Amino acid sequence: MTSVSPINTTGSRQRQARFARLQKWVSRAFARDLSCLIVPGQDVAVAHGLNVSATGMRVSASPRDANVLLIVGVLSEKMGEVATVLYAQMPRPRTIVVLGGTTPSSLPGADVSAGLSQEALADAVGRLKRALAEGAFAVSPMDFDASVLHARIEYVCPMHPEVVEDEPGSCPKCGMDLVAREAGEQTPEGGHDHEHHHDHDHSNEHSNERQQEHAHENAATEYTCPMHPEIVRDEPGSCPKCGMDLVVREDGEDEGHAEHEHSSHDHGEHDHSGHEHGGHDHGGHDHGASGFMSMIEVTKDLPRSADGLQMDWLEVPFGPVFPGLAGGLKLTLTLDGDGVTEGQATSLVGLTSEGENFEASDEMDAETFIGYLSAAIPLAPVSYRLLVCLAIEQAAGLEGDSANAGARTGALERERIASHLGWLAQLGRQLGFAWLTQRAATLQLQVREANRDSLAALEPALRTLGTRLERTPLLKSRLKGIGLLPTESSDLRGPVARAADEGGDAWARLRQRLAEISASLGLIKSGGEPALPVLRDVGDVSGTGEATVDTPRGEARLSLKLERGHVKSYKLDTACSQHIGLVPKLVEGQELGDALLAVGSLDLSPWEVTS
Amino acid sequence: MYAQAFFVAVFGLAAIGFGVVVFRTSSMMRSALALLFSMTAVGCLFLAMQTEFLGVLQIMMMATEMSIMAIFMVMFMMDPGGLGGMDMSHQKRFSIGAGVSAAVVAIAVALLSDWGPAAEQVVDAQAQTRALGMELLGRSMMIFETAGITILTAMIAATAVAIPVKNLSSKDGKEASE
Amino acid sequence: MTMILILALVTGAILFGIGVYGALSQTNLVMIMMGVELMLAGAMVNLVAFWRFLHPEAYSGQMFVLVVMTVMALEMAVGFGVAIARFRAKGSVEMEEAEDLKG
Amino acid sequence: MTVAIVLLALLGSAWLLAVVEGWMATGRLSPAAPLFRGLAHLGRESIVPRSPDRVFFEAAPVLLLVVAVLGMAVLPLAPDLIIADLGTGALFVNAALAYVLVAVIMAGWGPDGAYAMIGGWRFLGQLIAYSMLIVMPITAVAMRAESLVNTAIVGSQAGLWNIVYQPLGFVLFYIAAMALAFRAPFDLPSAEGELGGGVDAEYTGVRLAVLRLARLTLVVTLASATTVFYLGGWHGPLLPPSAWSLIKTLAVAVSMLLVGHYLPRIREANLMRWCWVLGIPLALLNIIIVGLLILVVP
Repeated sequence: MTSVSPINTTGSRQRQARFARLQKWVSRAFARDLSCLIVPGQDVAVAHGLNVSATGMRVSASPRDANVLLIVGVLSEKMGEVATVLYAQMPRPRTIVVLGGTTPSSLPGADVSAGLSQEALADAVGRLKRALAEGAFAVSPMDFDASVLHARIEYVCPMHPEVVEDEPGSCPKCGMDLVAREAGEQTPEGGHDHEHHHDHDHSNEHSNERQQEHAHENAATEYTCPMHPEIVRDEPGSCPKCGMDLVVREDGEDEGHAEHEHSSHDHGEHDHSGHEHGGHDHGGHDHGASGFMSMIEVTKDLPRSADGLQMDWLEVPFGPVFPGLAGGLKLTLTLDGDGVTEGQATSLVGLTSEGENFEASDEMDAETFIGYLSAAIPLAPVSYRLLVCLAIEQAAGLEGDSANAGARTGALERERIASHLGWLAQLGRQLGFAWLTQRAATLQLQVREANRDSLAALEPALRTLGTRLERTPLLKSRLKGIGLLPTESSDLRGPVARAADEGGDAWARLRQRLAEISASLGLIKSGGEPALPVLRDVGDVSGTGEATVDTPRGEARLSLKLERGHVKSYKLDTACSQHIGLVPKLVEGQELGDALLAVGSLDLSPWEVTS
Repeated sequence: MYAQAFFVAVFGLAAIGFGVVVFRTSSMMRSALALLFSMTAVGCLFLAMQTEFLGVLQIMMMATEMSIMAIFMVMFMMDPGGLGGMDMSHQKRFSIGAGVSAAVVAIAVALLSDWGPAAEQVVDAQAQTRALGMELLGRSMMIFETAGITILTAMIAATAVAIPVKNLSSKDGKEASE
Repeated sequence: MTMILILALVTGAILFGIGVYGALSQTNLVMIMMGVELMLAGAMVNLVAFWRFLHPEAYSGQMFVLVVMTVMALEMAVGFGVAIARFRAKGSVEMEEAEDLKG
Repeated sequence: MTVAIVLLALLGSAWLLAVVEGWMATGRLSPAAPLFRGLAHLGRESIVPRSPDRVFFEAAPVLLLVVAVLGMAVLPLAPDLIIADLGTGALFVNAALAYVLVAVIMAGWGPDGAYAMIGGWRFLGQLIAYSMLIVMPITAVAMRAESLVNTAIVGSQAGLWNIVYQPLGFVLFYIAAMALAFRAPFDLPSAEGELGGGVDAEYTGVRLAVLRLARLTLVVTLASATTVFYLGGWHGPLLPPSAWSLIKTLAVAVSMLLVGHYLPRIREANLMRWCWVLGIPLALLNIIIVGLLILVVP
């Protein structure tokens, strides 16, 4: 299983020749034309205070258009696999830049790694450019191969679906060559599921074709009449009853028409390479691929789509690295055409809601725990830092102190503004509303570390953004009535809950968040200078504490058990883990665009989804 | 003269070739688009025969028409990708016989009958278009208007048939009438 | 010139033949419509050829072609309308399964 | 000669649009960037996806480019600067642009990917919405010129540009043109936030370079058509005719990009509803008004 298909090798061989000719220029071009795919996501990068486009890199929506894989922070194991898949989808020469983390084991080592700050990023990009300009990265395919990619291929016998091997070979029953197919489901999907591993593709197609030729010989065992199933012959001919040509019958024909229809409608693996006329039977990838199939049979089990037509389904993963969704959030939608029949969202970066495992380790003292939790939630670190501080202080029996209450509120509200701006940028990304994305991201970067005075200076800009959005044509008609949630549904929190009263659709949520931005500005004015919440000295106390903080996405509750200043166990309950349950209701029966918008309007942060 | 003969022959062959592909491939997309290109070739044939307006019109109309044909193929075939390679035809011999005989008869008529002297020249495209317009809104206005009304009726009828009773928002009718 | 006329007529005849084959042999309503379209195309080629080489002064020839084009669009519209209706009702547009339409 | 000039103008405009695009994305004006980007694309590996319909996958970008160039071929830059001044030029522009749909559907089906396929079919729905609004305004334009010849159409605007004579038609055509070029806010088939690039998503390397060039060229062609039909083509004081054509074309093209920058993507259902419930009646009204004007005003 080489890392590049024959076609691509020849292709890149020509290109190598061209490369040798204008090496200098092409290398310079590579250096000048950097476009990066950010893992886990753009929102995370901005939340870390990174302004990627300022370094002269374009931010790419798909791995196809990217040549730099920019890994921000530490990746969970699942995200590591996703990153590998995405890397495999990027055209060569491709590079890896890791900021403030380690390269996932399944990837080749990082070409440039640096700290998690704007300066470090700029410096890293500079080094990368120099390396590229020197032509360090030839187009020649480097053998990159990862278990993640292999895990997706299994080998089945076309005639005996029950025969499934891990290695290519021949079927023990009929001796036919086994056909490669995607194992699919149990493996995590990247942003672009449909061809995870062009790396294996060609070998894959080859085996298909080989199998087809075999199919011509062996598979054509029985012939039957489309109209009169009782007619079964060993050789082709015409039906004695109706004179129609007999057609090949294949074993296991009548199993799972639904899947067959499914795999054929998303035209799973039609390769017409060479043979045009459908004389041969494929067997390989779908059941009942031959003979006459009653369309009524095929369609009768299919669900009716919105307009009452039985359409076949196509399960498409969106995310976890998808421009329209928060990084780390994976939305799996079952589509018929452009309509969503069902879907659910899962988080690949969520943290565990209950930590009991600290008994063994004594490292988990209060400060470490604060660091652990706020690091685990990059989109709203301050809120959770504050949450832990409050919980621990309560466990320690300290009174809420008025001294730095103002500072803490200030910090919380500042983060709320930044977070809502981040959501606006995300909305812009989803709606292809470039201006909003740029504006909101810029403001978010300014707000993140701003102090009271600079926030006051930013206030007009923020208010104009709000009013301008209210007046933007098409925006209201796009958002009105999208993602409607019943007002009385109990598990709503935060902005979503507060928006439920005035309409409870995406438009209401937008206005609610805009309102909260200005409200927070007011609070900061009246409150104290924003400062990162610091834990007051609690000593080696023991006890249990519980606290609630209204994070930007809704109340989060934390209860923890403290022993001699060490956190023994905690229980976390966040808004997002409630909201993510709403997704199936929200997307069902919607158009694709509306469904994505509805999910986006919830502002789900996969990091806060607890399992 | 010879150039014209050449182009007529080339586009004629193209039209026939794509026409054959329509029923030879097992991928619905391919047969739909093959039909499209066959129609386009017919349009070019018109152009080669100095019938500019009709040619361009044909080329224009068929693009949309056949693309819509394509989506309906994908909707209504069990195996749009053609990976099953299933045989979607019946009564082959009879059909082939009918097709061949029809073609042969027509060709025989074309070859055997005496067409008399053929016109050497036609007026240029602009004059043609003008004259055609005059014709349409002059002598054969009635026919033309009837055609217009008919297709409007067909649009409405098709939409009415197509949309389900429960929700009237289906666009299928419109697609069909494009 | 007559040679070109005959060339065009032969092309039209062959297209018509292919259309007849398609319309008769296909089991799927949409494919049958494709056959019909090809037949109409053949007819149009003949009409244009006749207009061009026999009566370039009579524009009713071109007008006739326009009418045929209209008929094509019409056939599409009605055909798809029926197809959708059948698909919704029976879940199939296969002629093999259209017993209720058989005489 | 003419061919060379027109093609050069086309390439130049496409390059300028690419620069503007880059400026909107990054905020920096870097004239060299598009060139480097193109060169880098040539250098990169051009991936063939899993099990593509190879014919369509390869043909789609090329067809899109060819179609855009063909459309440009019948549009005059100056009275004598036109590749082919067809007797049915205005109709031919339609015919050529109709194949944009075919190319996009090919690009959607070819690579065997869910996102691309959805994008391709989405564009068909989009066509159902906009196509009428391309044809009907052009009809009104041809009515005034009493000809389908593009040079004659420009000539008919010597006194009064069509944008003044039939503003309604201009607005409709401008919107429909943007929908046809599937630029934001009508970029449903290639939506990044919804389909991760849609029909563009599977193309890499050389093929991607061709696709990008084709899409920019398409915008130029449509802008040029708008100029010819509504902005009086080459008419204008002082400067030579071709200069005026270019200036107007580029202005329209850039305006198309800018509008997209400041608007959110339109909702598919809304587009369909507005085009059929509002657009087509307006287009008919436009035709009636123009007809009356022609009859009443000597």
